[in-house]
Amino acid sequence: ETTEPEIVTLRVAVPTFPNSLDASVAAERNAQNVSWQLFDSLVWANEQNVIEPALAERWDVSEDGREYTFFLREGVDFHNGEPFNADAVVFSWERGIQPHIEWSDRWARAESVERVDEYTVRISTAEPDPLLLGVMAQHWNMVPPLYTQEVGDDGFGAAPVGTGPFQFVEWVREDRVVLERNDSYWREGLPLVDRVVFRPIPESSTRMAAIQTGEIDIVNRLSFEQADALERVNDVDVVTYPIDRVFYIAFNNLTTGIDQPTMDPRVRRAMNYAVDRQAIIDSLFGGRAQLSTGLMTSSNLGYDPSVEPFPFDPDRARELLAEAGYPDGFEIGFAAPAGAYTNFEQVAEAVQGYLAEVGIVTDLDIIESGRFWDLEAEKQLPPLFGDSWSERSGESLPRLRGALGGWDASFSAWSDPVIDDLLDRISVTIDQDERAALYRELHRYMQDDPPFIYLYVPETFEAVRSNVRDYIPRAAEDYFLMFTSLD
Amino acid sequence: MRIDALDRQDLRRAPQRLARIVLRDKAGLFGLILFVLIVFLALAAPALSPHDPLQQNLRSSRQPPAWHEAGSMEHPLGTDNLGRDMLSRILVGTRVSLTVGFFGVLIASSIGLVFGMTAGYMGGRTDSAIMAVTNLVLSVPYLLLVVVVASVLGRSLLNVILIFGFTNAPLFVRVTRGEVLRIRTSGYVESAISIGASRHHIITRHILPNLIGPILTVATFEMSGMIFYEAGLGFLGLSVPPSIPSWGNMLAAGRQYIQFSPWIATFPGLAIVVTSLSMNLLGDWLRDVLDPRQRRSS
Amino acid sequence: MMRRRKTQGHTPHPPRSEPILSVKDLSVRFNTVDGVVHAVNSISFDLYRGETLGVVGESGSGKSVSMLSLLRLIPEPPGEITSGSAILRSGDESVDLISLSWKQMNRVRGRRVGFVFQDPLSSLNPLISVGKQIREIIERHNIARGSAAKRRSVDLLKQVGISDADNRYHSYPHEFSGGMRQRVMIAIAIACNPELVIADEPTTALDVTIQAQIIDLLMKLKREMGISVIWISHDLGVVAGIADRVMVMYGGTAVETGTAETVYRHPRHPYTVGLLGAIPKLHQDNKRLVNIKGTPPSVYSALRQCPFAPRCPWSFDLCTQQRPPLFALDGNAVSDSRHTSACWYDLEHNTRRTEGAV
Amino acid sequence: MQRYLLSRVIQSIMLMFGVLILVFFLVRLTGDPARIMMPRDASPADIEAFRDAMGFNEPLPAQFFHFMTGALQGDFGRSLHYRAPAMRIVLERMPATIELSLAALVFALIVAIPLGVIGGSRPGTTWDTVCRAVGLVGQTVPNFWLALMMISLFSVTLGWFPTFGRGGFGSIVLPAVALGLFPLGKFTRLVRSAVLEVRNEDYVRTAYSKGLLDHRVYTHHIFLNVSVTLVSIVGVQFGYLLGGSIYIETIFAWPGVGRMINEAVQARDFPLVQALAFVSAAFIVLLNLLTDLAYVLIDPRIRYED
Amino acid sequence: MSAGDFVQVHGLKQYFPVQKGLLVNRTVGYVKAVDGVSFGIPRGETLGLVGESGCGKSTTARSMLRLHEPTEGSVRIGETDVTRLNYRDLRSFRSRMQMIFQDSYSSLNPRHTVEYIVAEPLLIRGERPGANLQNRVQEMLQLVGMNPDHMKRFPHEFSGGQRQRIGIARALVLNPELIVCDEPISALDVAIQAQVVNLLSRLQDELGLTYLFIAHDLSMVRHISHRIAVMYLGKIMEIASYDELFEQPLHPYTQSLMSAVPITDPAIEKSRARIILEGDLPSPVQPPTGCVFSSRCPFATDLCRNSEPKPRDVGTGHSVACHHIDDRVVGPRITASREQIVNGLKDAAHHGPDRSFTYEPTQSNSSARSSFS
Ligand SMILES: Nc1ncnc2c1ncn2[C@@H]1O[C@H](COP(=O)(O)OP(=O)(O)OP(=O)(O)O)[C@@H](O)[C@H]1O
Ligand SMILES: Nc1ncnc2c1ncn2[C@@H]1O[C@H](COP(=O)(O)OP(=O)(O)OP(=O)(O)O)[C@@H](O)[C@H]1O
Ligand SMILES: [Mg+2]
Ligand SMILES: [Mg+2]
Repeated sequence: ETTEPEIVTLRVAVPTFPNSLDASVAAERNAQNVSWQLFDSLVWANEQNVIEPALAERWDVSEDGREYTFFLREGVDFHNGEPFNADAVVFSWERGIQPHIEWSDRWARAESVERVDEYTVRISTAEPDPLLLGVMAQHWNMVPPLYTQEVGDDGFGAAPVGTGPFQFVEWVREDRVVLERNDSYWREGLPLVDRVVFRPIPESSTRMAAIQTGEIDIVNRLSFEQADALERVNDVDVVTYPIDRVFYIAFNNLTTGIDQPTMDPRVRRAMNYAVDRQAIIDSLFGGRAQLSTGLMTSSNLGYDPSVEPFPFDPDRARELLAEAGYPDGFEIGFAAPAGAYTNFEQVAEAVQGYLAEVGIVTDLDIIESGRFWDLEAEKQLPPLFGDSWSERSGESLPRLRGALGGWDASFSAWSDPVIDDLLDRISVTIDQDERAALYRELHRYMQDDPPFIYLYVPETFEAVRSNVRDYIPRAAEDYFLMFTSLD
Repeated sequence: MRIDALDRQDLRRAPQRLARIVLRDKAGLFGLILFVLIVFLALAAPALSPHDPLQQNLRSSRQPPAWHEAGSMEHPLGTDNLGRDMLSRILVGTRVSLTVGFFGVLIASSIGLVFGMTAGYMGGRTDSAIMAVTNLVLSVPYLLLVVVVASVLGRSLLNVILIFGFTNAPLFVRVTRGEVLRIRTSGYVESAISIGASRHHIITRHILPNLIGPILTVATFEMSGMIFYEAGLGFLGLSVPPSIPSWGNMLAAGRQYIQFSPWIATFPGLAIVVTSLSMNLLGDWLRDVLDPRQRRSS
Repeated sequence: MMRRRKTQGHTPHPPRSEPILSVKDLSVRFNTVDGVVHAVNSISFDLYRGETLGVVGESGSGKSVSMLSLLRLIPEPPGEITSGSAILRSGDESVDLISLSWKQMNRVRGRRVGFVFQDPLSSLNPLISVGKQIREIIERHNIARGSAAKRRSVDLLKQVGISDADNRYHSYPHEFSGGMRQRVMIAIAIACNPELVIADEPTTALDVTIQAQIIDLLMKLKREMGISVIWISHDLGVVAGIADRVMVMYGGTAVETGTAETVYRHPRHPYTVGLLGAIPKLHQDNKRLVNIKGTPPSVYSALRQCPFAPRCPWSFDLCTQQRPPLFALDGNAVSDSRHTSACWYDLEHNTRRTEGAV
Repeated sequence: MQRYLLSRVIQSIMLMFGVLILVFFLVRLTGDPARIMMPRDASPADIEAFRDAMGFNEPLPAQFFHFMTGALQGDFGRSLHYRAPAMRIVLERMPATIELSLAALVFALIVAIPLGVIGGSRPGTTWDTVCRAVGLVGQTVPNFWLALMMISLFSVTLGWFPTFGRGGFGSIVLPAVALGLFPLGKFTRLVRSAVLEVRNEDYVRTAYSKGLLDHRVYTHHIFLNVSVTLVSIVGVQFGYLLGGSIYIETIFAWPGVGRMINEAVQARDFPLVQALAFVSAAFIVLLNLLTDLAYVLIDPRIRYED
Repeated sequence: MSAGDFVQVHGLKQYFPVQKGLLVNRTVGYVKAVDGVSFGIPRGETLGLVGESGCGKSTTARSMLRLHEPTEGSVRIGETDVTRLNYRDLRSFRSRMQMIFQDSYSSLNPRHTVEYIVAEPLLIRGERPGANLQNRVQEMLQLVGMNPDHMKRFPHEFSGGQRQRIGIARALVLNPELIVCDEPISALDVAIQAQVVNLLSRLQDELGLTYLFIAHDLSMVRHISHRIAVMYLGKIMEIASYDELFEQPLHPYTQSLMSAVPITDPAIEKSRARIILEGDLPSPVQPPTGCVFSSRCPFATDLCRNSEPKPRDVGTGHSVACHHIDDRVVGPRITASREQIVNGLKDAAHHGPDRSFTYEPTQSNSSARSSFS
């Protein structure tokens, strides 16, 4: 009975190389997935995006919605033995808002964080912020003040210490990150494996091969064809779910699109009718994506299921074009970023093909993504450009603001006073139902006067070895491995 | 061996000799035929293509080639992930590849010729300066250079041509300079000086014609290299825009299907291999035929 | 240094026992892309102990190929020995070089037959010190090993007249002048006390003053060591000075053989006559040189006629119909060896031959 | 000889200086890094602040001066993406790339030398045909395509080698083979043609005339001289290997600098690209220097004076 | 050299700098390839220039024709001082002085046809291509004994002797007065050498050409030259008319050269006296002090090693640069050796082939031929 228990190791492939293991500095989703295994925030969003207590056992919100009082869990220690308390929260926030921290704007949603007593903190915002708790859950990783100060930001990013289910063991840059079970984790009985090893594998074909050979237990970001093929492989299970990302072809009415036919809503509706999006989904994504009806995903607050997606109806498109005064179509510029999203160049090509069938000739320019976003921010892209937007906060407000905020938003090329007005109202309304109603109104408006050609909400494909249990990724492609076990 | 012994082998008429060299080197002949065929395919691509290479049909995407059970003669080499006809795309891709190779080499060799001749003929400080820059460019890893430049310029056919043209120029500078130095001290240039030839005459009548052989040989190899590297740029998403059916793009797009729809990556891969093979063989052969030094000892 | 070359000329020839090398009917060809090169067309000759055989002829006449092929030093392919035998005798044992296996041949080369080549720069490996190149052959044939081999190499360098041999042992060929390089080649050739040294135009690449040094050295060594020498040259003057017997080659055949005195004084083949006439004499005026018109024959066709016929003023029908055999010549006062000429025309008597071949 | 080497060292240092200048300007051409490094919804003011902080707002000469003074102390600034000193990141990953490149080089040489020697010594035979074919195939098959094929065959189907990563001998086999294929082709052709040439040299005939055995002629006379040619190209090929590692390291998830190159360029991580270019150029220059040294060692004819 | 000579070379020097340096090259010395050479050639005559390889023969030729810029000295051809011509005048003056090169392979551009090669000098002079030009080329080819039908062929399709003829035709097409022949026959076989030498003599007779004929083979030089200059390490050791030189070789170097030239007679070759020089030609960068030949001269004294002998005229245009030819101590030894060598050659003259054939079939022979067929 006293034999040494075998060390259970979970091996996870990540498609990019973490730049830092500090969740506040980790540049993108995959790096964050690695680092968040080490941390906790005050609150936690569960699989249904419901906010649950984490390092805070409970909290109160003031009447005006601008002040939160968190009551912290007692007896929690950081991995290095430092105690977790109000000072740690204040320290973490003060560090988080410094401009050199990648996600400082997320920390800065709070105007102040004050220690009330050892296990109580008060957090206030300038305006009522309906998204605050969600943001906290996703970005506020609690760090130990003494250790963090001692090793500095670089040192912390290289060897982080948190309160999370796993603790840091080693990071061989570009090769592996090794984490170990935190035996005194406050969530009783978790985590379920002894060790987690993250291996960066940038090439999806290689990730696919690695799961087949059993060198890896969990891989993500596969193409649907790869998922298809893996479904036929014993010992490998495919995991698929819609992600929180909307793809669209945007119009421009600020700069390059001025005086173009696309200023006319009928033309824009026509273009939505002209594209056989289901065919695109079927052929490029194996049918595994949802038609989008707006800039909201079905899991977002205020999503109106009664809004039907535009059907594929080229005749109707031609009619509308004729009505708008373009019976023979027109020519217009079109751009898409290169290599940024799965199959997106091909989607753009497909859209180009469909538009051509109703007479709209586009000059498709696939631009290297860095440059594409430069141009997008400078609003210098052609009047038609393809892009996507992901939002993890569970609501579509930031995405809507970002993509439709006119001159104020870096990646917007569209301005519509009706939309602006609705968005302004949503962003100060704390009451969920009221907000939902406003979202629905916006949703319908954007169907009549579409600022985009709506494309799809893709599913993502991941695969796990068959002996992996309870690997539950979320719509934002994030996951917590503390629940995951190996048979 | 003294000169006369060598001569006798050369006494036969040149055309026959040329024919013999062509026939002797079976591989070279094969390369030549292949190359002519490829050029023909490139020129005739629009006429030969059964379909519009850009015509997509998402409903019939990833059809296997005709000899497959599920394939049809409609698409002899199958279709790609957007249902475009592979055969037509490969054919048109030939054009793209040869365009990239041809104009890339044209630019590179023009630059190389101008600077290499200047360096070789002027000597002294001009030579040192040109060679310093050449060596500088050559000491940065080629692909790093290409990747940086490609991402600066963005994707377009012209840009790919320019990138290959400029990044390959140093090689031509070196070759040209070396040849000019050799030719400049050759007996026939001295002989030309002794009959009162002007510099201009020497350059146009003696140096340039004798440069053609080595440059052409290098050009053939470089052209094959460019076709090869275009595929590499395609892999990194830095080649011509995806709407242009280049082999690199096709190969890059097909790589995720390599296990289940292998033809999408295999055919462009084969096209690259066959084309660069033909050019390599041709290059070997040209080196034999065009290099008078080789001719003497062959 | 005022010197007289001694003993080479009028000393009596060594007793005519058996030749140490007899070549019979040797033919060599090269199968090239341009066609078959008939480089050597059934030549035969004998070489006696201690004798120097001079082989002369113009470029491409097959001098090198015939001698190199004896030890299979021509590239094969394209080269191919199509017929012939070459018996190398020493004491009682005799071997046919042509039928030796590659392995047996390797034991003959360097050990029993040494070589000196024309261009000493290209014939020495530029990357290996001259000492090592000498030592290599000594160790290969188990003459000596280790430091003994080195000592012997240094001695050899001294023997061929290289001063400061101890240090020069470590030099590389490019650090030597042409004459010194040729001395190194000679050291290699004699390193294993061979019976025979084949010198393929050893002085052609050298200046006259250096040529004189090298000839002097080789002949001295030959005398001291009792080596037989085959000396290939296109310079009739050089051969005149050193050869006991001479073989004149043209178009891959031996057109005339005999003692040096006979061949130079009583040439009986039109080619030899022309050749001697084409050389300006240092010791007498000859205002016009003999002009052998035309160019040497194509080597691509098999020999069915006299190779010299197209250029020969005496040629007649038979010359172009049938290859002349070697005719024995008589009536030469000086000759104590056979004088032969491969010509259908008897120059001496101004008559045509139809028979009388050897 | 010392004078010759000294002058080569000085030349190399000057070359590296030139590389620094080249690298600085080349990377400046790639556009504005501020935008791409900032969050998508960052305001223009934020971007401006970022530019200020990174020194991108200074006049170009000032930027250049800072760059050079830093670079000369090995400081290329902090990587924007990795948020760590760029030089440190590059140097950390360099050993993996060098390991892979060397393995590829060794693989290429181990196959190419015997093959080239056999092919070159028996022109026209089946061996020669094999040799020529290998030479051509090596130079025409895109290495990333081969890499993917090899993974699917040797790792997935046969399970002989790990699919990715660095660790143990097994893990380097596939990447080294894929990366080494191109130089393998080059070397094979080179060795073959060099052997073809050298075996007709007079000194080889001399070697045979001494009665030396074939293997000694080949090892001591032919190969020694072939190696002079080979040495000259090995250095050049190393530059290619660094480039080829962009693909191979990406596919095999090899933790070296190769796969970082593409990322760094796309992310416009200026300091990182500069450090990468500098380090790899330094490597190539160093290798060329070593090549020259090898020349001097092998070939006594090198004129040290000029 | 006399004032009436058509070609007058005076004090010609050609130094090539030897450079060294880490970054910037500095000149650390000079190759004194030609070091103060003077001679004259009367119109229509041939001066033979002999010497060992590397002694500066080609360099003399090149500097004379200003294919190198001479370091010092003057070269007069007719009335013109070639060293003072500017670039333009020099180019047009080149038609009067031509060169025939040693290596007929590399001196003819492999990419040009024979027609172009021969016509090129005319084209450069500004003549238009056309029938006239073609005729002239044909004429030239016939003059040098080549088949004009071969005009469209390339150099590599000819034998060495034929290529040398092409080179001669190219040199002659401009009607030059002086032709410098830099070892035009060294690479050829004896039979072919005779063809070319006969051709050159014929052309001299027909066209009144003046030759500077370079060779390292004394016997060939003797055959073609009126006067002979012997060169050693950049300097002229001895100049004399050909019979004078062969009767009275005064300079020890000339003597050794003569004794080293092989003679196609076994009786002479095997018995005659000779001087075998020790060692090699010294480096022209650091020539021996005093007399340049002193390091190899069997008669050298301290005087030779310390002071340089000036050329001295010993009458009838015979000039020698040697301290000792008529002094009392060494002089007799030199004379003795000279006599041995000259007599050794003369001895042989008695032998001669037993019968000299006119290298032509006899009358009876040609009739025999017809009867035979
Ligand atoms: N490797 C070879 N391949 C083809 N032909 C060859 C080869 N070696 C020699 N020959 C030919 O064989 C013939 C005889 O050549 P060989 O070298 O014996 O002449 P040689 O009398 O020695 O002339 P040289 O005076 O130039 O040395 C020539 O026609 C030559 O072209
Ligand atoms: N361009 C040059 N630069 C430096 N040195 C030179 C140059 N040309 C000739 N020399 C040197 O000048 C000396 C004389 O050379 P030159 O060619 O005149 O000799 P040569 O008598 O013609 O010899 P050969 O008989 O070999 O043709 C040699 O030592 C040579 O190395
Ligand atoms: Mg020979
Ligand atoms: Mg010369």
